[in-house]
Amino acid sequence: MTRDLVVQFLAQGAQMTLVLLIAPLAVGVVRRVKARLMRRQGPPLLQAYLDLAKLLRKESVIAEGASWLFRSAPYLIFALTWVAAALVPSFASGLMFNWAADVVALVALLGAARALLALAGMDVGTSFGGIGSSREMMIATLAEPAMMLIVLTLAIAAGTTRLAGVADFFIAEPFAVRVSMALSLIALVIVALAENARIPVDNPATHLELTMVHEAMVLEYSGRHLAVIEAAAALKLVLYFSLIVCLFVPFGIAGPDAGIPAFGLGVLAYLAKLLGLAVLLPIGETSVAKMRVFRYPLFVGSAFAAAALAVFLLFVSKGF
Amino acid sequence: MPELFVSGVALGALAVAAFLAALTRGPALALVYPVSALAAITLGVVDLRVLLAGADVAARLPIGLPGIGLHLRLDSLSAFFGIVINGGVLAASVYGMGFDRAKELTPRVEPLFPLFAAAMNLVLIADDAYAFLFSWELMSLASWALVVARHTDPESRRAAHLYLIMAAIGTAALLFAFGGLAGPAGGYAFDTVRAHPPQPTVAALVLVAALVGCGSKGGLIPLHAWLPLAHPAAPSHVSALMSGVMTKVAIYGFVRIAFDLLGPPIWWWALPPIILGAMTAVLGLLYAVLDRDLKRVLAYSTIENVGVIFVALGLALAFSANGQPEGAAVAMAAALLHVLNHSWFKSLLFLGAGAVLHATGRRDLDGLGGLIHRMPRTAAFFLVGALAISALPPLNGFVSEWLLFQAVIAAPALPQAALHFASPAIGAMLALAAALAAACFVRVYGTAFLGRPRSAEAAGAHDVPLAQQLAMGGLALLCILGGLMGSVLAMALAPVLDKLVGAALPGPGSGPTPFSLIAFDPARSIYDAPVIALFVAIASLTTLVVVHRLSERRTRRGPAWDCGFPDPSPATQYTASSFAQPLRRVYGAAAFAAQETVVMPPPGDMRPARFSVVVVDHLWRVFYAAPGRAVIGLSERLNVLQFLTIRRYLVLMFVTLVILLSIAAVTT
Amino acid sequence: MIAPVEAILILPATAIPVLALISSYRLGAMVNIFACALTLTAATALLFTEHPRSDLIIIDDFNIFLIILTTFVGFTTSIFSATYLAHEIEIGRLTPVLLRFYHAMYQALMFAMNVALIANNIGLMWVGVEVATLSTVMMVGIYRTPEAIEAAWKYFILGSVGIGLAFFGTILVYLVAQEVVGEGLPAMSWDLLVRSAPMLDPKLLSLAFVFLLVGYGTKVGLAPFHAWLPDAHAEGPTPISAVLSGLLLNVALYALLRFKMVLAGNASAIDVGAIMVGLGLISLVFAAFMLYRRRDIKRLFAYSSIEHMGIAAFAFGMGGPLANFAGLLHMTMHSLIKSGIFFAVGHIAQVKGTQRIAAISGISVTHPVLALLFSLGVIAIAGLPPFGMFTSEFMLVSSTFARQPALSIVLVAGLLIAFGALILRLQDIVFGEPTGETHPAQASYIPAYVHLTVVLIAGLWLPGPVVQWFRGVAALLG
Amino acid sequence: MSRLQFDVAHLLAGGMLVLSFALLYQDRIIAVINVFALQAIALSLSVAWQALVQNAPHLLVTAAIALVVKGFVVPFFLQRIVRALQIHRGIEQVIGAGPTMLTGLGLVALSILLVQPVGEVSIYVREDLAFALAVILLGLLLMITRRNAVTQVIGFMSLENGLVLAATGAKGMPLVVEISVAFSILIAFIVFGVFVFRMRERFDTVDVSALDRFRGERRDVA
Repeated sequence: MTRDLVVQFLAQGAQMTLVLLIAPLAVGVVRRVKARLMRRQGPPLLQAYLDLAKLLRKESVIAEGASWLFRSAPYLIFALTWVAAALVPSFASGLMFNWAADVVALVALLGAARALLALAGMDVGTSFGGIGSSREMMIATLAEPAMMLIVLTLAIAAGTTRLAGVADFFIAEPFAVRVSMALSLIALVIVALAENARIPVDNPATHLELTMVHEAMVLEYSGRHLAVIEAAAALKLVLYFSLIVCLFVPFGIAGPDAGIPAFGLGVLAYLAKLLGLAVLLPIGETSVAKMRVFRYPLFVGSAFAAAALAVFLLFVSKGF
Repeated sequence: MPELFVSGVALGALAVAAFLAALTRGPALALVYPVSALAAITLGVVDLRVLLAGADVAARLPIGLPGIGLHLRLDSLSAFFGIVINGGVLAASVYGMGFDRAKELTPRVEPLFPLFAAAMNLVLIADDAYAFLFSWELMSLASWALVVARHTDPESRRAAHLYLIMAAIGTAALLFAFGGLAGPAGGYAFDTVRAHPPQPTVAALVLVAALVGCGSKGGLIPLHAWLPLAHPAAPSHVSALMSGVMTKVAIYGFVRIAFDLLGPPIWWWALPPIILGAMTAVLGLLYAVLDRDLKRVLAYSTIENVGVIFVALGLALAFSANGQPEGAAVAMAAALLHVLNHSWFKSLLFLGAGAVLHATGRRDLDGLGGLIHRMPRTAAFFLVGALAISALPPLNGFVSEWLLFQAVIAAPALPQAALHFASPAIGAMLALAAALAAACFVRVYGTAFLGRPRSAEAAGAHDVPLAQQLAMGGLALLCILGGLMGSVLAMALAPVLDKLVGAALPGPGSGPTPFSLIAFDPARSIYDAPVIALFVAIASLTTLVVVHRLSERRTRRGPAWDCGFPDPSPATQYTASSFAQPLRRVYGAAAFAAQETVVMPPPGDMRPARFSVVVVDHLWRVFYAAPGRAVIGLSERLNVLQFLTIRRYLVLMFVTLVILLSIAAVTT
Repeated sequence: MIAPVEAILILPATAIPVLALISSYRLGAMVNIFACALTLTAATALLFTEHPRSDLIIIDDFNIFLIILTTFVGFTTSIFSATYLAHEIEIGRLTPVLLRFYHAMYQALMFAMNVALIANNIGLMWVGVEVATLSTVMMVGIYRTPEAIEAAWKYFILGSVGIGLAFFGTILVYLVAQEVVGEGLPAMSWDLLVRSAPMLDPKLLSLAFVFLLVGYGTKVGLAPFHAWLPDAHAEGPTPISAVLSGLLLNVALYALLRFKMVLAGNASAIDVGAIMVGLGLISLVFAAFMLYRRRDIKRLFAYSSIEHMGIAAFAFGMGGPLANFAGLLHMTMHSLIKSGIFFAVGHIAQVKGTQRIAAISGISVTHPVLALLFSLGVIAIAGLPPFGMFTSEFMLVSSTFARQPALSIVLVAGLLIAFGALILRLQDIVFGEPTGETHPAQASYIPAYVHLTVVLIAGLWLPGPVVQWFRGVAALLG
Repeated sequence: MSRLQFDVAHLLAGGMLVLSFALLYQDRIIAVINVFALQAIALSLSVAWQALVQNAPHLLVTAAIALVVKGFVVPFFLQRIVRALQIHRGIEQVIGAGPTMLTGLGLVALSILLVQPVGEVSIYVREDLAFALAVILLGLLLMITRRNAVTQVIGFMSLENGLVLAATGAKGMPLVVEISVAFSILIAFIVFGVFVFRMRERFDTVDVSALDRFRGERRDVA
């Protein structure tokens, strides 16, 4: 029994470290593909790692008015996001962690991280922090109902809210394109774009005061704190990628007690799918321009509508 | 029988304290708080014993209604609510001990505080309609007198007047409910009512009456408008009691009538609480997000939490009507846990607001700021309260929110089409409410405690005396423990759940770790607070250690980035209303017909531009202003009858005589 | 040794000439209190003696508690009026000569009410109510101000027309009864009337009740005939308002209920309950709305009396043991609380030197004890616990909802509107910054506090014998 | 009572009813007072006749009172008041004579309808009762359709005449004399009130509506 426990613990540890390591790589790939699409050379793939290393070595400049909340927030945000990312089954489902929380808790963990980031943003006492926090919270109020309906769709279809349970259900099911699942996929993609401050909702690369949301909150951070925040943002992106992969494209995920080779295959399949998404995202971003702030309700509202439609379709018959 | 005797003695102690305080003046008034704290502890211990022992304790006193007497019963439901109430009373009393003996003790507040606490406890152990309504109305009376303690301010007088009228309307509705239950013969004792439940039509009337009665005291839309006026007007530790604890007595009333006295539920009974609760949750928060007064924001958020609890109760009704006790157990556990959690973090937040008011003398958010540096402990406790009320994972708010979401997710399995389609709508509205709560409390905390002080009072603030910090600290600790030990609390609820819905939550044993909270069964949904909290702690510590080893440890303090404009005035910060501007743009137009108008001066004119926001409160206009005008208008028209001549009065008499004579002529 | 029954008549009767002759008003007040005290002891002695049946006098469950209540409130009001009038003399609104007349009339009122209560003969009761009205008309006009005269004149004219109609009703009852019971006194005595009720001619009996309802209804102050009550209360001296509101309305209602007992026996007579319910609701709702625009504090509580008499009429109209019990309890509580409130109002008017509500505010700052007394009084009259009025309204509203939900909605609407107005005025008077002149209050609050303690006890626990009386009468009332 | 006795009683009661109508018809104060005096005399005759028929001698006292007090003393005083206070001779009527008479007729019809023979009370007593009821209602009608205080007082006294007629009609009713005495005291008070307070001097018109200016809590004053 203890051997089995050790393997379990190792697998869970491997998943957590895997997710942490590939996060900057995913961001690198996204930036590179985006540059390529704009016919630019683009930064090297490992640029994200180099940025983190550079930031770690720099001294951290903190505003006078900042309190202990400002200094401790980055570590808490990173920890919350990392635990949330570890919850999502990447190469194997049913790992030790999946027994600790389900998707509702996952969404709540992300909510906690977001609230702490918004508070940290306001701690410094400048208008940029205010802009970022207020818009971030407004986007959250639009995204959470949609996320809730996506969870409801999956719960009705799979009968459970545990991510591993949903993944196992779809693996066992014969392959079939279901309209409700397609609609909730669209909804999840839109919510992911909104939550990760990607192009239609917020431009991650901009420092233009009036448009930035995520960047405005982290404007005052520098040095090692900024590094931790950047890592947390990258982790969040990977979390949403693996969430989409695990819920909608779960093929190749190994069972909880499968042997080492199955885990290896699982990792390969997971990396391939991640790469696919990391390429699709910049394609989507470059094809559309950033929206004005008060068009967000329409955009995220459409995600809500899609998820609602998915739920109603499921009411008609489980088969949809 | 000893339990009731002990709680009788404690209630007696409260009444005697009230009486003595009414007679004494000056510093002796401070004795009230230790006595009420002791009484609260004894009552709490008695309640805990009865809850865990699970055996009911009943007594019958010869006083009360002639022929029926005063029935008292402490069963597991009352015991649970007793713990909630006495916890709140204990915290408020400890906070009260911190008051400065010389200036702050007034004979208008101290004598009424123990009376208010005693009345609330009496409501719980009342076992017949007369005792229930007697103590219910006594509770409203005591809290009215407390709200009007600052009687020189016309605002609090108007709030107190509206509050007492709404309380009277609530009592009238409950009187209808108990009238329907007791029937024409007047069998007011609860056990006679349980013996023969009313037929369906009367039961429906009773349910609506109970919803109006308890909803008005709790703050359900549209009976809510008094709450944000009355609760802030009372002294802080009293508004903590009113918001955190009195609303729970209202919920106890509804649970006692709907689940205990009305007999087996019918499925459509669930619709009014669910629909009203969801609307209350969302609208309550939209009010909170737009309001700029700290204590009024907290009062509006009380309305939201009461709405959430009523949704949970509605779901419990729906599940038990369709014969699914485990679903009903999850929904009822969500409701009861949310009652417990809300009483903790709302009391904490109101005591925090009281501390801020005590330190700065200001309640408007736009006048505060930067208090985290000047009131570090209060800020820390307020932060715990704010995160807890926004239902964020490691804290207790999330435990009941999670259970509620599990119940909503299981709701589509209900057969009736109305409930079937209602569940996604309810789920969406609850998620919106959760997000709005987070936004609201980030706004409150950010504006009040973070950033730079926006007024001289805020700059000169200092932290509150130790006793008040102790009260807040205790509640904050409870919020954290409640979050981690959520499953233990759920297990403690088992006797109450068995009594109300016939089933309890699955035990923790069935999950991998002893502390995991399980909704239906481990395979379906699980939330293990300690494991998650442990891993978050480990992760943050390891990152802290790794980052500190790898990186430069030097930090430098520098001016915040100001885009090159050297003017560092605090006015540039985001105020409460600017933080609410995006939310007002998105939701305000629909809910309150909010319009922003900007009046630019003609070019070349140096006058400043004027920016104004018009927010129309439809609910106030329709449900409060209109009836008020109608009554005054009608009384104006009728007033003519006071100034008639004698001849015209004789005409009145003559006409009535002729009418009665013709009736007599016709009928016999 | 004279029997207690005769004592409660002889004592006030002898007091009238004695008081008329005493010149010093202080001595007069003492004698007045002493007379009332003796009458009270005589009344309580009634409890322990049984009474042979006689054509003219009857003592049964119904009037025994009313007699004790009347003499008790009469006694406490005499104590209050002693201190109240001392102040009135000081500020010159009354002269010692007038006080001799006042004390004589006071005892005349007591005598008349006792006659009306213990009369077994409906004619004798009519005379009792008539003399009571005449004496109060004199006292209402005692201040000689134009308003007082106008109020007295209106009270006199409306009262006389009312009493005239009541007399015609009494004649009709006699006419109907003498067919069955035989001519002379027996045809006018209650016990025989109730016993022979089923055999009476329903048509004439109903006609009689209509006239009696309009006649005595005027004295009770029910809505269409209420016009005299507000001005009589506001312009007369406060002890008289207390006695008027507390006792005279009860005596008139008692008379009406006696006749209702007769009607209840006769099945085919008109539905008396429906008419009383109708009149009760009209009075309740009308008075509730009128409370909002009142500017004079005594006129405010006069309308509150109309409202509460409306509730009592409604309760007796509903009938049934529970509603009747509530009605009787309501009558008793109302007279105790309302007279207590008028004691407080009297002191407030003296302390503030005015009766205009707009000019009175913040007495909780200047006179805390008086403010507490007034607040408890208003809380009691508004039907809030822990006072007795809450018990009666609890029983009434819940039983009405169980039998007629529609009626209970109107009842509760009236109660809530009145409640709103009362609390609004309470807050204006008691709270806020003290305005206007404030004189020191040299008056005894004991009578008012005694009333409130009795009501508080009734709110928590009703003694056994009282419950028996109320139950017995509730059964009789049908 | 034999048929003849009833007829005489009805004749006298009918006479009083006609006189009540006459009261409604008059538009001069002095005429109203005289007609009232006639009605009082008719009442005393009717009571005397009842005394004879029911051989109840005490009724004669009531008849004497009615004759002396209401027949002569009160009209005399009223005449003096009218002359002393120079009261405006015309009577201000609220609604015209025509409609008043019509309402009066309606009231008489109602009285008769109300006293329809149902139970076993004898027919003759009913008719006597119907007349008395009609006189009462007409008295009340007179009070409410006149603005002048004196006419109102006469209306009230005519109502009281109806009451005494009804009381004496009831065979063997005790206390009738005492009650009629009480009523005469009442009337004395009224006349006393009108005369002593010198209504005219204090209110410079006997028009009842003039009283309103002195009503407590005046609307325009407060």
